[in-house]
Amino acid sequence: MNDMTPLKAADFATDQEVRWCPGCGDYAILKGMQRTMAEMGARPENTVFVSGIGCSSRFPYYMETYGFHTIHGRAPAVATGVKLANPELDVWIITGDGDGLSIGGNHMLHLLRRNLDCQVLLFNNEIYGLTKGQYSPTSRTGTRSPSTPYGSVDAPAEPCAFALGANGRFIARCIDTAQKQMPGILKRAHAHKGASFVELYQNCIVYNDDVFADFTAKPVAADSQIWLEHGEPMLFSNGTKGLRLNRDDLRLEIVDVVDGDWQAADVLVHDETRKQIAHMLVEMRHPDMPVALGVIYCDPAPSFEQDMRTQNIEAAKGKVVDLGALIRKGQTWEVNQKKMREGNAHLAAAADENKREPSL
Amino acid sequence: MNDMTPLKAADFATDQEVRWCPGCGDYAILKGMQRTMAEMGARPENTVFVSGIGCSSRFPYYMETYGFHTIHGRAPAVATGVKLANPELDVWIITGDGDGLSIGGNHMLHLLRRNLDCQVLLFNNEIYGLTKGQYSPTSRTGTRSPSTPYGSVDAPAEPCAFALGANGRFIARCIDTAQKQMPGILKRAHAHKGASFVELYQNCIVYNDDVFADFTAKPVAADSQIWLEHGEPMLFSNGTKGLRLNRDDLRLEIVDVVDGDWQAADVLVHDETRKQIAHMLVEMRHPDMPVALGVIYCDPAPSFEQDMRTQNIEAAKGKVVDLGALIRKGQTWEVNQKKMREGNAHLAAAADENKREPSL
Amino acid sequence: MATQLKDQPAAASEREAVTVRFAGDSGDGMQLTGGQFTLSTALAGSDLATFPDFPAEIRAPQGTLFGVSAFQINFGSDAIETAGDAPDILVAMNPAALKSNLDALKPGGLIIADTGEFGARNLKKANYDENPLENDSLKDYQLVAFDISALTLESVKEFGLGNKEALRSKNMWTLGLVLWMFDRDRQPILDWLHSKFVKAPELAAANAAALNAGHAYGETAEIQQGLGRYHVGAAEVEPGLYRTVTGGESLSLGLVAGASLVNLPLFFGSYPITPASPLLHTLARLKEFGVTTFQAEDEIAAICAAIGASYAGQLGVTSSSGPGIALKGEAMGLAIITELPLIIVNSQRGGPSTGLPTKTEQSDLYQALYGRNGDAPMPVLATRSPVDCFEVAIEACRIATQYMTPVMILTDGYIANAAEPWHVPDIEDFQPAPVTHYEGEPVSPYKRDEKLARVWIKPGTPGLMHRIGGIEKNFETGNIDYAPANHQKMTDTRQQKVMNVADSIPDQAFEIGGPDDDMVVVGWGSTFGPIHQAVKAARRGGAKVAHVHIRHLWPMPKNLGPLLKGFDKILVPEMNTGQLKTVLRDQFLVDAKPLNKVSGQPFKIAEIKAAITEMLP
Amino acid sequence: MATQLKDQPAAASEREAVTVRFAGDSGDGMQLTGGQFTLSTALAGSDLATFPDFPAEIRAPQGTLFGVSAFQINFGSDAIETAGDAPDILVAMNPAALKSNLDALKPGGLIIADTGEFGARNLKKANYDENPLENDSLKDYQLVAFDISALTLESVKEFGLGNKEALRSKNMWTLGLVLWMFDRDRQPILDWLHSKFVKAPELAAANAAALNAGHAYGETAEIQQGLGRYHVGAAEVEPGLYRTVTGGESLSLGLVAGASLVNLPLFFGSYPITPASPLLHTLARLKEFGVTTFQAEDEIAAICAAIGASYAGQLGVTSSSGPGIALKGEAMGLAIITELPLIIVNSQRGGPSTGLPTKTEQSDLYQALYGRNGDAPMPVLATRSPVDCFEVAIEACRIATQYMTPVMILTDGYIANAAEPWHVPDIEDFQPAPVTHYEGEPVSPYKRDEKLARVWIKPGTPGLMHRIGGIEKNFETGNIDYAPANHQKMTDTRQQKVMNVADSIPDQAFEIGGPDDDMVVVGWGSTFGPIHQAVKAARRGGAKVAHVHIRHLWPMPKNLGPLLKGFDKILVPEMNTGQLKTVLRDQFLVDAKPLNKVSGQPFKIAEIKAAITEMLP
Ligand SMILES: Cc1ncc(C[n+]2csc(CCOP(=O)(O)OP(=O)(O)O)c2C)c(N)n1
Ligand SMILES: Cc1ncc(C[n+]2csc(CCOP(=O)(O)OP(=O)(O)O)c2C)c(N)n1
Ligand code: SF4
Ligand code: SF4
Ligand SMILES: [Mg+2]
Ligand SMILES: [Mg+2]
Repeated sequence: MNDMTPLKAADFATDQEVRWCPGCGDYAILKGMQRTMAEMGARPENTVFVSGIGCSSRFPYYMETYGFHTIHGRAPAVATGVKLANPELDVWIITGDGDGLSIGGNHMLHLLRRNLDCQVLLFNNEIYGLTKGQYSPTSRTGTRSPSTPYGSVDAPAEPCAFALGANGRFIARCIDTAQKQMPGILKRAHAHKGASFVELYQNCIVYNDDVFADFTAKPVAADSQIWLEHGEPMLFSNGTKGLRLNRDDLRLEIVDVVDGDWQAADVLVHDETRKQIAHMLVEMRHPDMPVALGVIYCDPAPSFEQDMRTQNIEAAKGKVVDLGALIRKGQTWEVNQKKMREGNAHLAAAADENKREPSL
Repeated sequence: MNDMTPLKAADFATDQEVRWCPGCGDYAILKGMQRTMAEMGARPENTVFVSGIGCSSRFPYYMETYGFHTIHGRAPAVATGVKLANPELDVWIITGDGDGLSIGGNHMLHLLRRNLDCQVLLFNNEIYGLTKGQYSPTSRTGTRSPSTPYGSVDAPAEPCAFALGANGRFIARCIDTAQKQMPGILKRAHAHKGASFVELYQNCIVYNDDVFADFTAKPVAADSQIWLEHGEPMLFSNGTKGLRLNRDDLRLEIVDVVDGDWQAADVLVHDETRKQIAHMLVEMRHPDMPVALGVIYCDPAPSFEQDMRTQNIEAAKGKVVDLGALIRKGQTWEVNQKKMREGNAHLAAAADENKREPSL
Repeated sequence: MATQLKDQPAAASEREAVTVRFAGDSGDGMQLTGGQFTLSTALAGSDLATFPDFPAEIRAPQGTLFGVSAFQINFGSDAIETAGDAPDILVAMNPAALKSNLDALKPGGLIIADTGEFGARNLKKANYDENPLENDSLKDYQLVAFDISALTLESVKEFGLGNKEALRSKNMWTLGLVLWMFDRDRQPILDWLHSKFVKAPELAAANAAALNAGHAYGETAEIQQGLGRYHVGAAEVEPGLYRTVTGGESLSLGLVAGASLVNLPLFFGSYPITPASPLLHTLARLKEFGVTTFQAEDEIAAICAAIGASYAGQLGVTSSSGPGIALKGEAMGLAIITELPLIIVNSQRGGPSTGLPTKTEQSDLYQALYGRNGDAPMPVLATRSPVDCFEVAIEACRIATQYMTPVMILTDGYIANAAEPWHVPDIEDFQPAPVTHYEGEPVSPYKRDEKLARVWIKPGTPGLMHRIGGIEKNFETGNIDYAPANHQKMTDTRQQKVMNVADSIPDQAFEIGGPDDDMVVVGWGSTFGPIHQAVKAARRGGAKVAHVHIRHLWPMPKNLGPLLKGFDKILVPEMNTGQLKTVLRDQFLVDAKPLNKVSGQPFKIAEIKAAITEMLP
Repeated sequence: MATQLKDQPAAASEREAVTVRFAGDSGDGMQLTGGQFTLSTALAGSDLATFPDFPAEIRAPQGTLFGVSAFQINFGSDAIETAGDAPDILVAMNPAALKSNLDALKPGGLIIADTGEFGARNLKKANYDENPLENDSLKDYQLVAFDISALTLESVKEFGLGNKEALRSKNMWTLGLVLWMFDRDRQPILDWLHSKFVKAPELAAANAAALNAGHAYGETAEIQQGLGRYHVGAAEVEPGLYRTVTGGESLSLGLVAGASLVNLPLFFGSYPITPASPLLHTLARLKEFGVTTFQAEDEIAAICAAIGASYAGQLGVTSSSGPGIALKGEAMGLAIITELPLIIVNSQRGGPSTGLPTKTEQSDLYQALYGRNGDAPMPVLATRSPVDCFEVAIEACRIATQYMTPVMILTDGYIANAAEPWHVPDIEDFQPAPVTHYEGEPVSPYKRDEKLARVWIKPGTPGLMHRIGGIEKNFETGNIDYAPANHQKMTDTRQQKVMNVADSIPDQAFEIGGPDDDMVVVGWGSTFGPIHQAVKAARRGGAKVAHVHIRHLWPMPKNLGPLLKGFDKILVPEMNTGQLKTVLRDQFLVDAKPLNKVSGQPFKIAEIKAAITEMLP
């Protein structure tokens, strides 16, 4: 592969037949990702896709990069090892609502908290696709599925609210079919140093078809989606509506925008660094409110692997790397001739570095 | 045991020697709990303490109730089974910052999301006590411990922020030594139908002594703790300071209160049902702000086991419980005489209830 | 059985047994077709066994090799115990189905193919350079190829369905044809169609029309050479009520029955995984039987919730497949040391790791017996067939509650999905063993009965408050105790308690043959069918070989050791690299020889027979 | 060795070996006292072995029975391989220490007790109705009791410490006395005190004063009957540099050395658990050796991160104890099927479940060999002693990288915490086996070398992008493949690859004895010492018994089968219910007899010797 030739989207496709159901939303995300890779000028050899198990987690097989299809829920943990071992790699985590938030919720929490520099793409189809349609932790209450024939009773998890609570510092949302916006969001996620969490609403045509149609279907899209841009007013419905901050109730509310005069309507300008706004945005519920999409929150902080690496280097500074000397450390003595140990020994300085008992 | 005699705190103590280090904060919490039990008139036989593993998780052995000391991180899962099997039981979960937020973070997330009616007490000593002092997910960045001799680099998790992100509907905080407030908070947690999450700052005198002293020590307590009461103004420093909501910045800020006239200082009245306020309260960081204590958030919703039970009852309604009939269901036929099956059979109605293939 | 079928089809002929394989695209509805043909076969009185074989993908792209879904049925007038070594008839709905199933077809076997699907695109997807229906490549088989697609479209024309929808009835058309070949009554299938499509009567009608058209095609059309009619006689069976049942259904019903016999509500905590999910799905619909199903956040939570439910007095059950069972190991230890009843069902699949989720294997026996930290003994039972699941589940409920112990049930993907006729038992024939939770005077929670089972005191009982947990407990008081002698005593007690289960189980019987034979074939689980048939066949050939099939894998029946020691030649066929073999050699110091197959496919009778012949020339 | 000590102390006497047990409250600093006495013993040239035995509680309430912490040392002029069956001398710092350790003391042994701690409160905490120092109850022992507390306070008076702080020096006072008894040089301890308390010189001085006072007490005070002086000679040893090392230290150093020999950075992912944590703690301080340590959120994350690091080209290591290893089973399968190098260290503890966290046991062998779903073979190595850990770790690094496979190391809590003298090796004596990540022309990621190890291509390498994962892969291409024949081939290949490791390991040797003996005792792990001593003793008594100790538990050395088959009598002592026994019987069909001890305590030499005598009367 010639480093000089810019790669096209197709160069990021593998020779493997794609094994999703025809019409699955995963195809669109794959396309969006391949395009993004090309547009970013990503280097395939430096890119690693790590996934768990689920329909979505088949993703790495279709990306002509390095890829690791691991086990259910554990992609964040494997990715942590990959990135700590080689911080130069671009690590993308592909997961589903079951993989990432059911069995894998804990690793997700700690990945976000630690702020490992990587991108997490959570394909949320509100269902377990691969195991044939059981409800998932993001399924709406009342979801009928093979495991909940009378409807689920538990309240769903909200992935972005969870990510914020876990101290995630980059939170974004997108829709499988939003090919226009997707590359921009993925590039932002990639550019963000630290853990970037992107929730992708993905249609499972077989087990949960059109579950997002109430806000993704063409006719309703404009009125029910708000695409956020840092520094831009929060407008939707083709600019005829906006969100205003109700400072007493501490919530966002819909206002009409007449003739594009959003200032007059007191429409809020999106500041992606404000966590309180982010809380409000992710908690907005359709149909009362539009669904917040785009980069909802971005407030960078030092990343885990960088701080680890820095500490490792600092700790090593000035120390002699001598294996022979290392094993000779501690309390040593010399036996000079066969048969009898020499009583006169010397005590090494670092005597009890490792003694663990707290009290003398 | 005579049901009529009111039980005293001492009646909730077992005959087991308490095995915590002398001076450990766990003693105070145990005392507070035994007092609370007595004050609430709790019935020992209907009370179950379920814990994971850790110093704190030894708690059940010291409560003269039912108790289950399970395995590391899994108390919420075990408790879910207990409560689903018998919703009449009062279930208390005892966990630590390692048990509940490190290995057990996922179960905690789902317990809170599902809203199982139980009380979760997270003993946060910001350290792994039982395994001799390694840093924990709540340890502050820079914590030196046997596993982080050069200081931890990762950002800590904030238990209450996590619980809010997980859709927890009752969030409270207390301090081991706050014996005055503790019974009240525990009673509120108990009264709340649904999952109640209580973070208890607990001093580990051996491995993390005084890590909370900056806001718990007597001399600084009044100025650095704010005890919240629903419907009451947010006052601290013996009423000379309060919190005002800065509606532009969307944050709480400290104001002086002169002569108790908090209205004049625009001090906010605590409304525990407001999630946005709860976000701000749990995100307040000492020493810039006081530490929020008491019931921070309480906004009840139907509880998991009740909804499950209701559904189970509804689903059973009108159905005949006949095991013989059940196994005869499906596609049956009769063989009338030995040796040869009868070709003339009948088809039961519920033929292919369980057929799984989506398309014909 | 199928392998005895010597003469190849010519005209309508009497057969002792026939194996048919329906193969098509995942979207072609082959499992459903197979299921209905199974029903029809059962109704006709033949004995039968089936083998559904479907891809891991939900809906692989149409026409691809990995998207092929197949359903095999073996039926006959003698007892049938396997789905047949090699099909006599292969129905191939597209090129990919032909390609991936041809190898299995018996030499000279019959192929029924839908030419309508053998277009260039589909041929390419199946990696065919030429149309195999049109060159010589199938000359060793009998080929009957015609445009089933077109015939189907024609037959449902009047219902005005879209092309795509109309083509969905292809499978019913084909089923109609096959029903004609075996002279079957269409009415039950027609009834079923109407009940299935009760909300879409036009679909019911279209499918019925397709079915009838396929049947009529056989009856009236100019039949090509080779498409004859067969008659397979009814099997000798006990009188009574019969139904077809899959292992998944049978195990679910067994758990419900078992819980009812011990008089406890059933708590089922599970996390979906192939091929274990059917249990969750079936039980979720049986709430009126006191069943609570809980889809947990992961396998660990699922088993822990089941343990919690058992602690609270219900019968906790959890279920998964290999990778999920691996996650439950730590919690099993907790159930062992706290001595709580619990049932763990492992529907095994191909491993290691994610492995081959939809393929069958018996490679989790090691894990079941040995896969925990510490000395952690646990009874292990295996199911041998779909029908057998029912009894095994009841037995597990009994052992778990009588001995206060977790019990593992090993089944597998093959058993879970395969169907066979079930002589529905009379529930009254099973011995109830109702549990009573202790409610008497205060006692130690570790007080034991003569079997060494501890008392079961459930929270909520006044005056009996106590604490249990995963740390070693004092033998007398149940308080934490690390003392050396106590740990030894508790370890021995836990061990002995599990061994005591052997007092309550039947002696190991011979399935065929007896102690005087020269050789014994020992199996467990779903290899029952092929072993049984292979041993029968070998005996017909004069070999003195017996068959022993173990249900109680731990503890083993008390007579098993002496029984096996009576044989010089012991063959242990397993769909793993030799796991039961390890146990037999360890326990009884017998020279058990492994016969291993780890391909994700059941044994063929011929494979086992060959191994018998080799050992017993 | 200790058991030969026949004559009881009277005056200063020559001893071949002596066992001393220091026992006191957790707060009394017994582990430290033992550690310093160990150092002093090593410096005096004796061979030695130690057994730290501490409670599960961090700091149990003072004076309680479960709060007793003990440290036993056995030292002598002959080779010492166990911490001694029964102490000759028991130092009891309080009633609880006396109560819980008296049983172990040799009949007629010496008790040194601090009367200052035998007040009513402490007696009650230890469940003594009367003061045992004052009634007849110790008449079968020699008792030397005086007020060590008071004497200590007196000795440190001048430093103006608080009472509580002053009493902390009791252990140094006692150590001083014991040093006197064995005629030891105090200087090394004094040096150590000064380096330890470099920031609190007054504490250093106080402790030094107490040490000297204890010594002087022996030297000058009116010694009660029985408190004599002993001389234990120096042991015969190879010349060279020595140090004391615990298993935890030795294993850490071995991992660092092993990674360096294969020329890879070491990635250590772990989650704290007793008794495995010392590895994490030690390695966390060795960053300059290219070590990255990662404290994960749980055991699953720890192994998965290690797998990720291996995938990225480093040497991934993870470590835990039984319950944590149970959680890693699923991920081990992933490492097996993706054929990545990985080392899993299990520091075993008492089980099942949480069990006895601070007690030792060998009960995770089943789990190591068999505890995974699917056919999932993995090399398993065992360490036999603290010193042995170093070599075993190096060997694990070699196997993991040469064969592209996870490797499990079994050690235990006893080995992890015990110390012994280590003849520090020359690192140059170890053969480097540097790894080269593949960087050539594009190849299948499953391309194998003659050993069957696949290529290791690390992300970041241009032109070699590929995908791996937990689903079965095609033998040639590495793409997903569910085909039956391929699965069989891959299963066989994984199996064969692991068996090939046996080509690279030494033949099994005899520790003592040889093929002509009448009986062999086969062990693994930390039972080495007692087995070795018991066999030696039995041989001295004329028994023709050999000792074989297995490091390579899987695959086993190729000659092991033939070797064992040469014996009619095979005894397998294990601190479990008979796990290696299962493997030997299965693999070699030999009548291996188990000798089991599951009390959380190491075997006594006498126990094994008795079993030998029974089998070889
Ligand atoms: C340990 C383990 N448990 C369970 C499974 C079965 N399983 C595979 S994927 C999946 C859930 C898939 O849901 P999701 O993550 O939402 O992905 P989707 O298929 O919807 O893209 C489950 C339960 C497994 N493979 N491994
Ligand atoms: C599966 C498993 N992993 C690890 C451990 C070891 N372990 C016991 S308690 C604990 C952490 C304790 O920390 P925390 O929950 O904060 O409780 P604390 O002791 O501080 O009260 C750990 C890591 C274990 N017992 N089981
Ligand atoms: S089951 Fe759903 S998510 Fe999975 S591939 Fe099919 S459409 Fe996509
Ligand atoms: S180690 Fe810390 S948390 Fe544990 S008992 Fe001691 S003081 Fe309490
Ligand atoms: Mg999903
Ligand atoms: Mg803690």
